[in-house]
Amino acid sequence: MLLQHPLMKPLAALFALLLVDLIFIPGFFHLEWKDGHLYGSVIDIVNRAAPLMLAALGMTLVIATRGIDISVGAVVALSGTVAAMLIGGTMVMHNGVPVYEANTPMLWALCAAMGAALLCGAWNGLLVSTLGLQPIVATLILMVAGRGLAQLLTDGQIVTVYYQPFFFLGSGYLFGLPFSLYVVAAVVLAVSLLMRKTALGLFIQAVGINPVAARLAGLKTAALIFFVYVFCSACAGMAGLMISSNIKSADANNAGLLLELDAILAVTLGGTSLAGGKFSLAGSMIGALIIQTLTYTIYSLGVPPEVNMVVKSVVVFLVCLSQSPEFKQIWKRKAA
Amino acid sequence: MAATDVAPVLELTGIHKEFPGVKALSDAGLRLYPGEVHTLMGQNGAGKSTLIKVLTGVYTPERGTMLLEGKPIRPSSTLEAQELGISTVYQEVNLCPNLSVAENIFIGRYPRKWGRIDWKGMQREAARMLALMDIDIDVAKPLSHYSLAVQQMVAISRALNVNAKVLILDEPTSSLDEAEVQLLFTVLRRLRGQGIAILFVTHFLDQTYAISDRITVMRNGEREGEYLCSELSRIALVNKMIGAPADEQRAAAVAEDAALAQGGQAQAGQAAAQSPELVLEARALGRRGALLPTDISIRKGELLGLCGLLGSGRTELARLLFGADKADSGGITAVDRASAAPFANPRDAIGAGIGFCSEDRKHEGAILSLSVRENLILAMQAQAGMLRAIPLKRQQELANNYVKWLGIKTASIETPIGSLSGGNQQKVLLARWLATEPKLMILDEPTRGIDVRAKEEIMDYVSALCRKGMSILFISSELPEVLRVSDRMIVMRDRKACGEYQRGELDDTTVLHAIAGEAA
Amino acid sequence: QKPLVIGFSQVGAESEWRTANTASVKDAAKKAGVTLKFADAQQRQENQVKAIRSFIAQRVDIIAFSPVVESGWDTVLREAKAAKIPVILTDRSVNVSDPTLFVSLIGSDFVEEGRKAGRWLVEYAKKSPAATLNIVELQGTVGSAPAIDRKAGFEEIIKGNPKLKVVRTQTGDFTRAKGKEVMEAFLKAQGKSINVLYAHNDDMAIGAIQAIEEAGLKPGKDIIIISIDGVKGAFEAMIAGKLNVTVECSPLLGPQLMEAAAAVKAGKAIPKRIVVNEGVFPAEVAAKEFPNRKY
Amino acid sequence: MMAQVRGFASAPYFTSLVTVFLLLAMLAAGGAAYPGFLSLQVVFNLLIDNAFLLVIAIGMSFVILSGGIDLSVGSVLALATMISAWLLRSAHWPPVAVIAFVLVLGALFGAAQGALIHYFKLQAFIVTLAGMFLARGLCYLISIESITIEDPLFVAMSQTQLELLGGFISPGALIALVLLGLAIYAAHYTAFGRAVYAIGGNEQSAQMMGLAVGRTKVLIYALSGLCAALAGVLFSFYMLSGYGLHAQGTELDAIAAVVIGGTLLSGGYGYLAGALSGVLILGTIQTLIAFDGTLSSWWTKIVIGGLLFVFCVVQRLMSIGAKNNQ
Ligand SMILES: Nc1ncnc2c1ncn2[C@@H]1O[C@H](COP(=O)(O)OP(=O)(O)OP(=O)(O)O)[C@@H](O)[C@H]1O
Ligand SMILES: Nc1ncnc2c1ncn2[C@@H]1O[C@H](COP(=O)(O)OP(=O)(O)OP(=O)(O)O)[C@@H](O)[C@H]1O
Ligand SMILES: [Mg+2]
Ligand SMILES: [Mg+2]
Repeated sequence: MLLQHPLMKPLAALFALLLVDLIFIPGFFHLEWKDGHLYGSVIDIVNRAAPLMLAALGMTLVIATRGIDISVGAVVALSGTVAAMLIGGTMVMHNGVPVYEANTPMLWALCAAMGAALLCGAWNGLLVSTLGLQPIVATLILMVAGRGLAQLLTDGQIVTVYYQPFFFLGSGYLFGLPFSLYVVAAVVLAVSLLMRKTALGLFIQAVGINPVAARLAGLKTAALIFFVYVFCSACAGMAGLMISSNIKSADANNAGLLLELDAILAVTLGGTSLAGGKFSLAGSMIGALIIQTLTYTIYSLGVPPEVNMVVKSVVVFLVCLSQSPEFKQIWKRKAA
Repeated sequence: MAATDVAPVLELTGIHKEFPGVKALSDAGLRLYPGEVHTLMGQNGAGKSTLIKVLTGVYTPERGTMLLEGKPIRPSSTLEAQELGISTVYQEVNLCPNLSVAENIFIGRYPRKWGRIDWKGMQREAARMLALMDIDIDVAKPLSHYSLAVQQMVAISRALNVNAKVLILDEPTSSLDEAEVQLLFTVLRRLRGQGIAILFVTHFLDQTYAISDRITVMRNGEREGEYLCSELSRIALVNKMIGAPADEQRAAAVAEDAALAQGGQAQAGQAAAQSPELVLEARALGRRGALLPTDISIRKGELLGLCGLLGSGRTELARLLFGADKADSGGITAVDRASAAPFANPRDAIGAGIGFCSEDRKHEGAILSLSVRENLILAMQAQAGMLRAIPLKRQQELANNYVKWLGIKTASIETPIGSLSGGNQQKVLLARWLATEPKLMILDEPTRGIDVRAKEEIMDYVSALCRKGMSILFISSELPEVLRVSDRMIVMRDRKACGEYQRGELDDTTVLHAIAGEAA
Repeated sequence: QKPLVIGFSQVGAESEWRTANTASVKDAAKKAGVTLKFADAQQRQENQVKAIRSFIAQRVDIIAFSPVVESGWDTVLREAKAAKIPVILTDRSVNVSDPTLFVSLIGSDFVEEGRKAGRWLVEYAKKSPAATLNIVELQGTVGSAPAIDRKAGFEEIIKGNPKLKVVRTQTGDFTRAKGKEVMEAFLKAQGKSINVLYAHNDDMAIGAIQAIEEAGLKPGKDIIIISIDGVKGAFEAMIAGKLNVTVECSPLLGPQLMEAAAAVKAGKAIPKRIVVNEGVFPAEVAAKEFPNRKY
Repeated sequence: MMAQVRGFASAPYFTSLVTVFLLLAMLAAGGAAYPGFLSLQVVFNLLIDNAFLLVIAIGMSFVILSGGIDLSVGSVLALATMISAWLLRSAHWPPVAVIAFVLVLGALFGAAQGALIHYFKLQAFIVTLAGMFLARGLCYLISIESITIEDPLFVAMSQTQLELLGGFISPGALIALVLLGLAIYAAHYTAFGRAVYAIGGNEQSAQMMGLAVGRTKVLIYALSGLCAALAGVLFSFYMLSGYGLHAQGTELDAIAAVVIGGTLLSGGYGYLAGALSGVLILGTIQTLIAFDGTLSSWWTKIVIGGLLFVFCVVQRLMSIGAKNNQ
């Protein structure tokens, strides 16, 4: 019965990957206590996967309404840039000792960054829900222009942040675990609670599966669609903060580049259909972990860089095939 | 009439088909002779559609043999079945809404000219075929442009267009009205004369007796028996379908009611009909291209029937009243409502206590991959608002109650609605709106695809609600049904209301004349 | 007299280096009173070709561009030649069958940069007491010219030295985030055995420095770090003692480009290859050099 | 008269007409703003520079019309250039054989993706995304550097200028236009084309109506792969090189072109000719920016986004207006 659970397949794929790591990478699961926190490959993976998990979380809801948001990477760049610019500050040399100050109080800066992300979401949401543009073109606009805006703000330069407390978000530790993990957990928890305690999940699915019927049943379809895009951008905004905090700078040119593709991949690997409807938050989280584990495995195995992509694609094919019931049937028929 | 010494063209025996949690067919079977119309009957969920899908390669059975002209067949796709000479109209309209009407009829076997598709010829031919059914529409327009009934006719035309040995029609008449049905029967009789074996599914006893030579009754996935139509009384037939000989009287009543059109007038909300209080009044409600300005008012506790021919604008009126389409003229006043403007969207209408059960359950009703429970509580939840989730317990209770009351045949309330039989889906959607306890309920073809007995029960239930003070706007293509239950009736013709009749004045000839637009 | 019109097709804005390059060209044009038609190709060669075609249609006086890749320029440059518009390359060269298709190339030599990095390491190895130095390499974007050339130049120099061994190489896409991510994985996989990091650009090195610090090691001491470009961030890192050396790859080609353009327009002959002055900056000179850095 | 206008506005191809109208408006605006913009050669350059994109967009149109998506096209293009270059240089194959081989390979690649999508019920997005990684990865296996093509036929194709109305176009542009003609014919007058529309309208219904859905879907992706490979060949004519980093992000351009051309991403609605207007619009936006020549890299992006926005909104509003008027 348990084996029938839809999460089993992505989980199995993740475990298979981890098994490869266990066999081929000595000390992969080795964890040690260092500088007051856990240190090891597994920690790296979850820490690195955190932004992707956030992005995938938002993407899941968008996809559930039969939409898609390809502006995630641009929003990541924008929010990271806003935060870094407001906090950043220039390094002041004081008798050869560098002193760092935040330009704007960090809280304000974070709020401004999230505000920028929410605006992006509202923009996308408006185009899709009110104007009725196709989601892919609607978000394409921001995908192109958003990164341009971020570069405009920074003049194309990488904005380095010197203000220590900001680093906590992306590379700090709490009770020995990466702080980003707690952020993700909190958001996931909040969303699952929202799904459980309110009818949001039901409504989103209804809109995704049959928008006409949903409207006739009295759902505010436009408002729901607007909401999911705002939420997706908010998640992307948080991911952007995490990424820029982690590298202590904001790189408007490259931050979050192609993150949308990874996020969509994570959602689909987690078993959510791009045709909308039924979705699985946990599945998307596992999907994100699969992707990050795979990337990390490639680095750790010493795969030559020119082979990276082939390996990645072959694994994605295998994971997908292993999830296909049709494939299993053929397998069985062969065996019989 | 098929002669028994002729070998059957098609013979199915011992068919088993199981879905997760449901045994849809167990030891089902069927014999079809060339040149007969064979009706397949059974309650909702008896397995009729499943049998047809097994036969046409949509599903693969676990067990069983299928012989076509004595040779075993096992089609693995509808394409294969078609190539074997089996042409099918499925219960849910299976056409492509984006393609033109003509293409929907001809796709897969286009007329050609110099190797390329001959569009002109195709459209001419399509128009001709539809004209046979008295449908006069622009065949170049996309199918989605037309109402469900027209779509059903297109599907039928498509099936007729094939040179088939076996023609299967799964509830083709569920949204057709009397005149269309007669036209269809004329065509079927002609085909029967050409030696084609026709398998026909319906829930209407009248139609069964009007056309069939032979009847196979199914019950709970089994073949209950095969009978010559002439040798089986209506009562006996209903009995065999229900499978409860003890319930003799009930069966008799059902058969009676279904047969006698306007006969024993059910004791609908007569008392309430006199109530002066209006629940809703629409003035000069109209929409370009759909409905000419129309007045309509509904009183509390009244059951108002709406009848007319295909495309007379009934569905459009209902949609405008509900705010599903935007009216471009007129106004709506309702109790407890400040504004007199038409409803801007369904939400407004629902807020004013209106419910609307659409005729097109596949596209406008069912949310296919959600469960029966979720489908059932959706409108209620929408009304309650997103934040006030109905507790799961309460949802289950509600769902279980309605499943019981309406006799919905489902493995559990968590089954996706898409895997229910057509009639059972319809019941769930009805329940969706009943659960919101509206002041006014608009029912557009609510009994579409529902079996005789359930129809009876639903109509009783609806009447009871009326007596409790709910008003109902009832649209049905079955004139007898409307006549039987309505307190008042409005006849529509050419996209506007053209006559109103009180209960006393109702009789079918007057109404038929009104509908057809001839002086009585 | 009408001002000189130059059509300039830039690769994109993928890195700080590139932005500084763009800024230099724009500033120089303004100073020289040149009308600059600027087009950004967003890292795609076909966009550059399109831009060059539109420059031809606009009949600019001179076309300049930093090619995304070396090959594939024959056709469009022939069109430029047919329209009698001279072409100056900046930053990278092109492979064309007919060398007269462009007048001059102003720019750095990526292979040479790799060699410089290699030479510095060889010198360092001589002084180092360790028997072998394990090197990890952070490559640029797979297939990109700087990545290929910087790798080749570096390899060429260290090949003969038995003390130097590249134990891991992986792409970091020229970005901080990827540089950090890959370095994290290297540190876990190799443990403390890494002695040297060679990064194809400063951004990746800066990302890697963070990873090294987070692993509890001292960048610049426990692991020697060599990188290329010489952007401001690299100098800051060197001042802080976290980076050992950066090989300069100057983006400030603007003034030289304007000079060359003016000369070409005036009909003067200019050299086919104009080399940009570039240095190697070890950590020791960083503090002194820092105030001079423009980007 | 009014009724005629209304009938016109409610025609199914109205959105496509709006697109064409807006394209003309954009060209006119460019002509007014920048001298030399409205020359014939600029328009021809649009075709020459975007021939490969048009070819990809044609394949993509079929995929999108069937309700699918193909993200692998850009990479398949790159792979095609790479294989061509390598076969010509290292294996010394005759150029015609190289082209035939590459086309077959592209079709097979697409067909394999289609088979995975249909027979294993995998999502097109993931399959083709993995296909995108795979094809690009295979390029690097051949070589990470770009390989120059010196084959005389390729060079000739690259440098031939076909005189036309006082300007010139390239053989590649001509091939793309011919292909467009064939594709319009296929979409409109062949059973395959109509099956594509049917599948996009409702795949399940198409299956129930007895169409060979599986075969058609495999063919659609094969066609898309073939178009991508052909685009690769045109690209090698254009660039005379094979390179693993060629045409990055082209899949998105192609999708955008198709969608802007009036085709619904959800499938079933749209016209092949829309691919041309979509491609021309993207090209015109780029040309406008190149002619302006004052935009920095980021303003370029912002302006592209802004023009896309204005374009999509106007297109949308005009369509809505037309619907309300009918
Ligand atoms: N795809 C499916 N998955 C699961 N169960 C199914 C599926 N299709 C049908 N069933 C079940 O099989 C049984 C028979 O359904 P079927 O559609 O054949 O009934 P029917 O006789 O056609 O009823 P109706 O008169 O309502 O159309 C029902 O209980 C239904 O729930
Ligand atoms: N027989 C027909 N001839 C021409 N057009 C028709 C016919 N039947 C329906 N239509 C078209 O279908 C559209 C929808 O009609 P509508 O659904 O409002 O009517 P209805 O009375 O509810 O009919 P139905 O019984 O089909 O539900 C009409 O606008 C009309 O264009
Ligand atoms: Mg049925
Ligand atoms: Mg109707």
